[in-house]
Amino acid sequence: MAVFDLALCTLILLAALAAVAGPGLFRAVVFFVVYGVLIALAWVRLGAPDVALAEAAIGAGLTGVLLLGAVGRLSRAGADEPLTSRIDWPVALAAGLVGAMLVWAVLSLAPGPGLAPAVAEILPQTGVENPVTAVLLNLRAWDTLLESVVLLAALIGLWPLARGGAWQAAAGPVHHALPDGVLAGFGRLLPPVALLVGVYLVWAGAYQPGGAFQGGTVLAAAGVLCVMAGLVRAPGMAAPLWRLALVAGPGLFLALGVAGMAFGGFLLFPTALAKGMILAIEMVLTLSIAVTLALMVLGPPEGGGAQ
Amino acid sequence: MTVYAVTGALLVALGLYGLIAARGLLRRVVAFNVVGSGVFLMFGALGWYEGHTDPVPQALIITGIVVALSASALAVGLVVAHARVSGGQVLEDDAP
Amino acid sequence: MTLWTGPFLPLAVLIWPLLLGLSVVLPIVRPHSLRLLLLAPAPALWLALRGADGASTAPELFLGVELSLEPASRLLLGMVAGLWLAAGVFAQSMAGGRNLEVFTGFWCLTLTGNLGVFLAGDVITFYLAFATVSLAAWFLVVHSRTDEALRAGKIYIVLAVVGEVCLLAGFLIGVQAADSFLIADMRAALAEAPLRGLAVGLLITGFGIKAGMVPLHVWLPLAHPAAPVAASAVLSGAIVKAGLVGLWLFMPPGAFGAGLMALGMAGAFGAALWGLTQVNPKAILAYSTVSQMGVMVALVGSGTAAQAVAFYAVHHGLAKGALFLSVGAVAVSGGRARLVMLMAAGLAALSVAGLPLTGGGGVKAAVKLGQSDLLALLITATGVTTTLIMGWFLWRLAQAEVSGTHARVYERLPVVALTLAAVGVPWIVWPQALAATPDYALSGRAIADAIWPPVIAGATALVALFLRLGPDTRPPGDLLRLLVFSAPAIWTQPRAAFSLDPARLVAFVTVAVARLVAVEHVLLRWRWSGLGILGVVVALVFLMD
Amino acid sequence: MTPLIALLALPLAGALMAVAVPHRGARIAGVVVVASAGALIMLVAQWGIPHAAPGGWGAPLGIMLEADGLALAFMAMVLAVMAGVCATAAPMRELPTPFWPLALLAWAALNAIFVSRDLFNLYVGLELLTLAAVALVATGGDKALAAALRYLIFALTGSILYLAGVVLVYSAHGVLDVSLLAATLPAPTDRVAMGLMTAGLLIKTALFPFHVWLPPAHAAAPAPASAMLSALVPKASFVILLRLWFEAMPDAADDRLLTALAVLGALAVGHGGIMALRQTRLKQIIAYSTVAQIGYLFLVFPLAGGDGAAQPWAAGAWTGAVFQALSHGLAKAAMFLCAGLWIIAVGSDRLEDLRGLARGLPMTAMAFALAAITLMGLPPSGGFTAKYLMMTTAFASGQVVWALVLAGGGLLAAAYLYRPMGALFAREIPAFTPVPRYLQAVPLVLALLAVGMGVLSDGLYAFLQLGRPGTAEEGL
Amino acid sequence: MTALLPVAILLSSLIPAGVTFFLAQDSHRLRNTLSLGGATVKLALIVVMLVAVGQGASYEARLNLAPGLYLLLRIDALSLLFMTLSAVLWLLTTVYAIAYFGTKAELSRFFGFFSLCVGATTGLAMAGSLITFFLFFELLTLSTWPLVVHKQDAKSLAAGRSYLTFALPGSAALLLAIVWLESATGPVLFTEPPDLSVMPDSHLRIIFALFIAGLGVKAALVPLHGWLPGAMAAPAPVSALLHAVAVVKAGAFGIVRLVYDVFGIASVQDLGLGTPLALLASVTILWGSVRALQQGEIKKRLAFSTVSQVSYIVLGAALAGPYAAIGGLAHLVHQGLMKITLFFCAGIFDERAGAKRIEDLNGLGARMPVTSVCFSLGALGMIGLPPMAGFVSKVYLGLGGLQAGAPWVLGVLAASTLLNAAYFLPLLYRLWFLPAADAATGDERAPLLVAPAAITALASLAVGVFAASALSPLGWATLIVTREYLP
Repeated sequence: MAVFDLALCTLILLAALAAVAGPGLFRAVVFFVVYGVLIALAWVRLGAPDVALAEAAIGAGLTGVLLLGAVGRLSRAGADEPLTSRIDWPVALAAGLVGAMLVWAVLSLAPGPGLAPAVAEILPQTGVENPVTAVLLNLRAWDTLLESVVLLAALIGLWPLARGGAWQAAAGPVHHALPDGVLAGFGRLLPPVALLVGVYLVWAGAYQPGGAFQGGTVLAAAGVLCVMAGLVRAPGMAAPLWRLALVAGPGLFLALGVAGMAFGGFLLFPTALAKGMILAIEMVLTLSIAVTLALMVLGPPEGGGAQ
Repeated sequence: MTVYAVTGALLVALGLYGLIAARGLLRRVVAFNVVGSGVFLMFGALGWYEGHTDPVPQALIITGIVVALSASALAVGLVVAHARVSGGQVLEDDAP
Repeated sequence: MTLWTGPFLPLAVLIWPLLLGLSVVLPIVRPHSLRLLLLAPAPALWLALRGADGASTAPELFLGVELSLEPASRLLLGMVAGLWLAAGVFAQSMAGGRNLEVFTGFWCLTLTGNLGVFLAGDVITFYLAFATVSLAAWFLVVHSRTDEALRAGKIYIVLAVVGEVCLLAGFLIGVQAADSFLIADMRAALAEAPLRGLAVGLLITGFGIKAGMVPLHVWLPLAHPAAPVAASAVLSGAIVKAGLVGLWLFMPPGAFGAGLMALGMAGAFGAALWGLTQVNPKAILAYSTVSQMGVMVALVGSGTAAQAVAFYAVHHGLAKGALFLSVGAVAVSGGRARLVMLMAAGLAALSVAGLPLTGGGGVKAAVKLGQSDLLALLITATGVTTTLIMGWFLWRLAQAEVSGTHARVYERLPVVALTLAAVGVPWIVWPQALAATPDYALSGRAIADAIWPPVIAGATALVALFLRLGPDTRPPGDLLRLLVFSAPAIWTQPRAAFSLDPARLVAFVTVAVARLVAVEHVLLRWRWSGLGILGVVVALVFLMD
Repeated sequence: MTPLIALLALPLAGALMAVAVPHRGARIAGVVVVASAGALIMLVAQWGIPHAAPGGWGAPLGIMLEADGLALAFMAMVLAVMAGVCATAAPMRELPTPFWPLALLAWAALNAIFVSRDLFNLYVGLELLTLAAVALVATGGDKALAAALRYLIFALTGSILYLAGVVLVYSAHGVLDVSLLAATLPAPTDRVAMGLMTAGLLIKTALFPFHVWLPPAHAAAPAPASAMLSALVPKASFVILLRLWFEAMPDAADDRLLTALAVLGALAVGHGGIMALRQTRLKQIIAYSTVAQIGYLFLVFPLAGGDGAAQPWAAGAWTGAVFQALSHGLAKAAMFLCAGLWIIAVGSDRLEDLRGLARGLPMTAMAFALAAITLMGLPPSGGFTAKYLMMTTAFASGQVVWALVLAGGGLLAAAYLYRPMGALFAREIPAFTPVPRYLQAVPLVLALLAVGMGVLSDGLYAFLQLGRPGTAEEGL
Repeated sequence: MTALLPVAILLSSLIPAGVTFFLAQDSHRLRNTLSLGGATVKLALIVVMLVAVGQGASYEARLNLAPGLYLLLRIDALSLLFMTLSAVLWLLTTVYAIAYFGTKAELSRFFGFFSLCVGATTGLAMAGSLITFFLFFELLTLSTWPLVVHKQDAKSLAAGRSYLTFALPGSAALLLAIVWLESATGPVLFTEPPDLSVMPDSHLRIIFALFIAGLGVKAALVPLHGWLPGAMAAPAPVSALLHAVAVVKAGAFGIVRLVYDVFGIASVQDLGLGTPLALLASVTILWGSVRALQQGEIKKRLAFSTVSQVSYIVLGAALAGPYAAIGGLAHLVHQGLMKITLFFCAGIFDERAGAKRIEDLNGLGARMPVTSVCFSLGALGMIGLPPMAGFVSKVYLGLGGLQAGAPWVLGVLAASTLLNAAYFLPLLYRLWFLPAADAATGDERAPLLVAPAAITALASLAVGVFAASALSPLGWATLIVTREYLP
């Protein structure tokens, strides 16, 4: 296996190099997606399927779409990347030094079980069987709540960027796909499937790899595809229902967390009710995440105020 | 699994190089993501012990990935909007 | 709060003229202000005649006022009061002039100071009185506001202020040594004080200026003639005595005696001779004053008893007052009255020259008693120069223009009264003033001694007339020419301010660090900032040990 | 515990509601302000160190929240500033609607950071804060885009460096909790971890030479946003630095490193001050002033840290630095709000356009003057107390040079603040749009608070000692 | 009660200040009532305390800020000396200012800061610890600035800038000195001299120098005096207060405190600091006078005269002997009375006759006799003529110099007197003797302007004439010195 690991690592590094320093922005982004997939593979190899899923869906997939979209928009705006072919040696040296220190640190750390045994010990009380989900949604639920809000913050951060300040217009560029094109067909086919996969991922997350973020990502991908295919119009940011969808997840999370005060503490899920509460949160959160991610990928309205 | 941890460290270095040396704003976003995933890889690989990875780092990494995505989304939005306004992909005053 | 203890009269002597002087601000008083001059010296005269019963103190006034009347001071107090009264009478002739209320006010103020000098028992009161008489007298000098008077006034005030400052410094040394403000304590302590030499120098300078001691007399021949006649009389007769009294009150016994004698004699002869170059009778009289004061300074230097010196001063004050007033009286008299006035002036002049049987002859004989032969001879010899200058004065007086023909009684009366007093008073007060009897002055030897100087002087004058040798005429001022009185440049030319200017410093720094903007521009480039970040990471790691 | 959770949940809930009903943003914020104030008063009244363990797990599995004196004081300062910001922003029609959720999110992030004891949780909080702050800058419109981008690049770099450090810490110690970390044995990799985290936080705190993002960003944002950005945002990362160096790993501190931090601080004081002197726009001046004022904070490291931590004077320096952070926050918010009102009044923040404005808006002019007094460190303001405490320690510990930096910095502050003051009080009668008096009163109240901190510093000092790290309890 | 009175006195200025700021520009009556009321109340309170302190009582109020940092108001005889001066002169200056400004604009601001300024001065006087002193010192700095720039013309603004560029570095130096000292000795109370033996002598010397630099700016010691002549661009009431009570006096008062209550006479002598300080004061005395001679503007001449005169106080403190101390302290009051008279009069000349330069004074004596007499009295006092107040100080300073074994002080005093005469007598000469210019106008039909000047002029005469009285400033200074500084 060591050979596989080494090869994978080499490939990862090469892909990263191409993404970071390779010529051509488009190519770099493509290499970045490849890199993401390879990293996801590494996570599988490291026995972390939850992370692998997240990396594949979010790190490689969604980020890749985001970047690709940006490449397109940038080239449409005529904003090409300035050419830099030479290696910046001083920076390379400094980065190398930092890297060397990290490598030294990594090598001088003795591996240990960390908190895994402790988590395993209290797993039964968390209401879920997947330790990662247990950490995410129970042990460190406060992190996760904040994280879902971070996502929201990023989306709200896009609003002021709307062209002409029309932040309530439909998200993203105006798409004009052919009704009978490949994309359209794909678009018609995908949503039901994606919905299924997404919901499953969330459901499964409780006892095996998967979870709200991964599930939400899948749903979002489907939604974005539909919009790009021109099948549905991108939602306007101002539409009350959509906004409600955005905040429903974090809102419920917070509400249940505060409700936990009744059981003795903030974000406290009593063992008996934990599974139900977590699942409820995950379901609603998935919806919110999906909407958030979809709007994020579509980007701020570029219609210039045309509603 | 130290090799993954070292790879993570190298990715950080590589990403940092790109983040700093690149002038193109989108490239910096890409590099930032490389640094991020490098850090995560380090984190995960260091938590690997006897065939399993510590679930705590796993959870944290997932959180980190989402946070990185959020940041990237905002960054991309800003880069695109900036390009639309200024017609370029570099910051003023930001010669190498 | 204790207002005063002891007799009230000495305080009243000072307060009374002060109040009179201040009263001129009242509109009711103003038109009649000149009349006040007659009232002002009355208490002083009364005190001098009656004598004081012990000291008066006003502990809360000023730094604790103490007034006492020594015998020598009492002599002078009486003379001064009388002279001021006589001059006040004469001053009535100024009625109708300008600024009379100001004149009156400062007249009274000057009088207060002049009297205070003789009454003061403590240094601070003395200084207050001395400063008052010095500075208030300035208004008398410049009363006419002519250019001449103003110029004289300028020189007067400069020297007066310098004198004040020197005195204060000298006094402070004494007070500190004595740890007491009383004059008697101070004089005793000064003899032992570590800064004795400095103090003596300062005091001689301060008093010397006032007393017209050579070479500090330069203001006197300018100022005395410039004042109105009545004021000239008190300036020359009374006010200069303030310096004299200071010398004997404060100088430790024997200090700088030879020097004082030398300076005094230089003035006695030199001033009299220089006076021969003058044409203005008042200027001639002023030089005569310098000369006479020289004699008195020399006497103080020789260690003569204060009373003897005071005795001499009494005569000089009265006679000089008469002479100055006569200048005014002669100018407005015609015919027989003019002749009377000239005769009175002549009598006073002869008395000053020391003719036997006159008051002047008497006092001269009296002060020579007990002196060393040399000093006695010199004093006698001053008779020569004095006679010469008196003669010259009379000559000039007789030739003075006549500006009016109807001298009023208050112009003539003081001249006559003062002349008679000059001739007679020394004989009257002699028994009380001096230990020796007046008989001595009437002895043949004394008369012989007194007679030869006028004879020599007369002979000299005749020879000079015969040879048609006349003295060159010069403007008054002698030594003053040697001093540069042009205003120093600093008076008018501003120089660069000697001061730190942080604003300039800040501006300099701002310019100097304008380069920081360049730093800012470098840092604005992400690459450099990024390099910095990485550098800091590395540095931080390596700094941790 | 309940009020503590309320302090965290209220702005969060408010932000969510503001997203749901954007046009009610101001009203929601108002409710949050009032409710938070109540919760805060309850907490302060308890005069203790309330804890909370979300989920009931506690460290190391869960996250510990702890509101010690430091955290509560900062939360109170944030509340005051936010109240001011909300009051000023509410009537501003031209403010983009996303302002309200973003402001509330930033507030939530700040509170979360102040009470968190978990290094990773701090990271999430920092990211939330960063994204909200960058977005707030971006609400300044097209002209603010470049500034926002620059800010984002710096901030993300800082975050990722910090995260790398956290990773190393966890890998070496297996815990993320600050208190637990202090109890573990030091690991050799700690220096790398601390180096990375510190560097990342320095960037976020905008310490020289990583400050270049700050002035353009703060100047470009709308004034209420600038007030938050300048007064509050850098404080969060500074608090984390305090937690790291004084609580998590006090022993890792090496004198040279601490000195290096203070040297950067001193350079910031000088550079920021002189740059502020050269600006022509008010907001730029205030923003550069923030750069300079942040420099003071870093003098705390050699004064209260390292070998000196056990000395009797360390408490003074530490408290002094906190005083500085708090009073600067209040004063700086007052200044930016003044600038905002003046922009409403005359449509510009160029100094020459502000000439004579003191006549028209006297209360704001007074607020600005009072805030300036605090920044200059003149008594009896909070800035003075801060300066005094730090200076005393500098002399007591023989580090005179830092005292000179404090003194010189005050002078520089006077120099650069004199220019706007001089312009305001110029004898000209400007044409201006009237501003309601209650709006003018807002910055005045903030500035008075900054000054009042100095007058009433006794209680605050004692309060800050609640849970203060270190052994020495008594100041000099 | 003992804590209440100091606070009440402080509030008697601060409350009118606070309220005045918010008054409408045209509510003249209310504003005047406030200012005058505050001043009167303060004066009344001070009289109450004068009696009590004369009998040995003391008052104290304290506010804690942080460990080792607290505000302490404490009233002792020295405080009262300064406070009485400031209270009396504040009342007079307020009357004068009301008459001076009439119904001009921006008066609420002016009187607000005016009251604040006096409040600061009072606080300074009452300060019982170094930090408290610093607090009010700064408050004074800041509240004075708006007064200096009140006219808001280019000249005033430049003066204001110059004032701050001197004052703020001075404050910084002062703060450094205070903190440095206190870092070693703990909080310094004026009642308990700190134990200086814990610091090396070299440090103490540096600290002392820093103190002098900080206080010297306010006291306008050469070469830190550059701001003062410019500050006369302020309106006349401000100049009056600035030169007589508030700012320069604060510096001088601080130096007195420094020498007597912080370092203590013995330490100052042991460290060899007295003589350099005395020399510095002497240089200032002479240089100020020389510069005054060169000025053609009345107020500038007066300003440089202040530079010179205030250093008498410093000189008194530096010589560190009983006589010198008495002289210096007495001069604190004397100079205040005389200089405020001069500035009042200069203001009247300016306001009523447009006389700004010394040539403009020609012949004014006839048209404005009362003002001119007051001016003359003030000027003669400055020269140090008996029986004016200035003379009394000079005598004691001279004696103090001799007592301290520094006879050269006599020379300084002598030279200063001569220079004073040289720049004041010409003014009097012009007033009384030179004919007025043809187009000259001017009258003094403004009783509220003239009355304060007359009162202070008479007061400066009276404190000299009745110097030996126990109630005079000299008597009070003697009490202070014998009670507190003599072993």
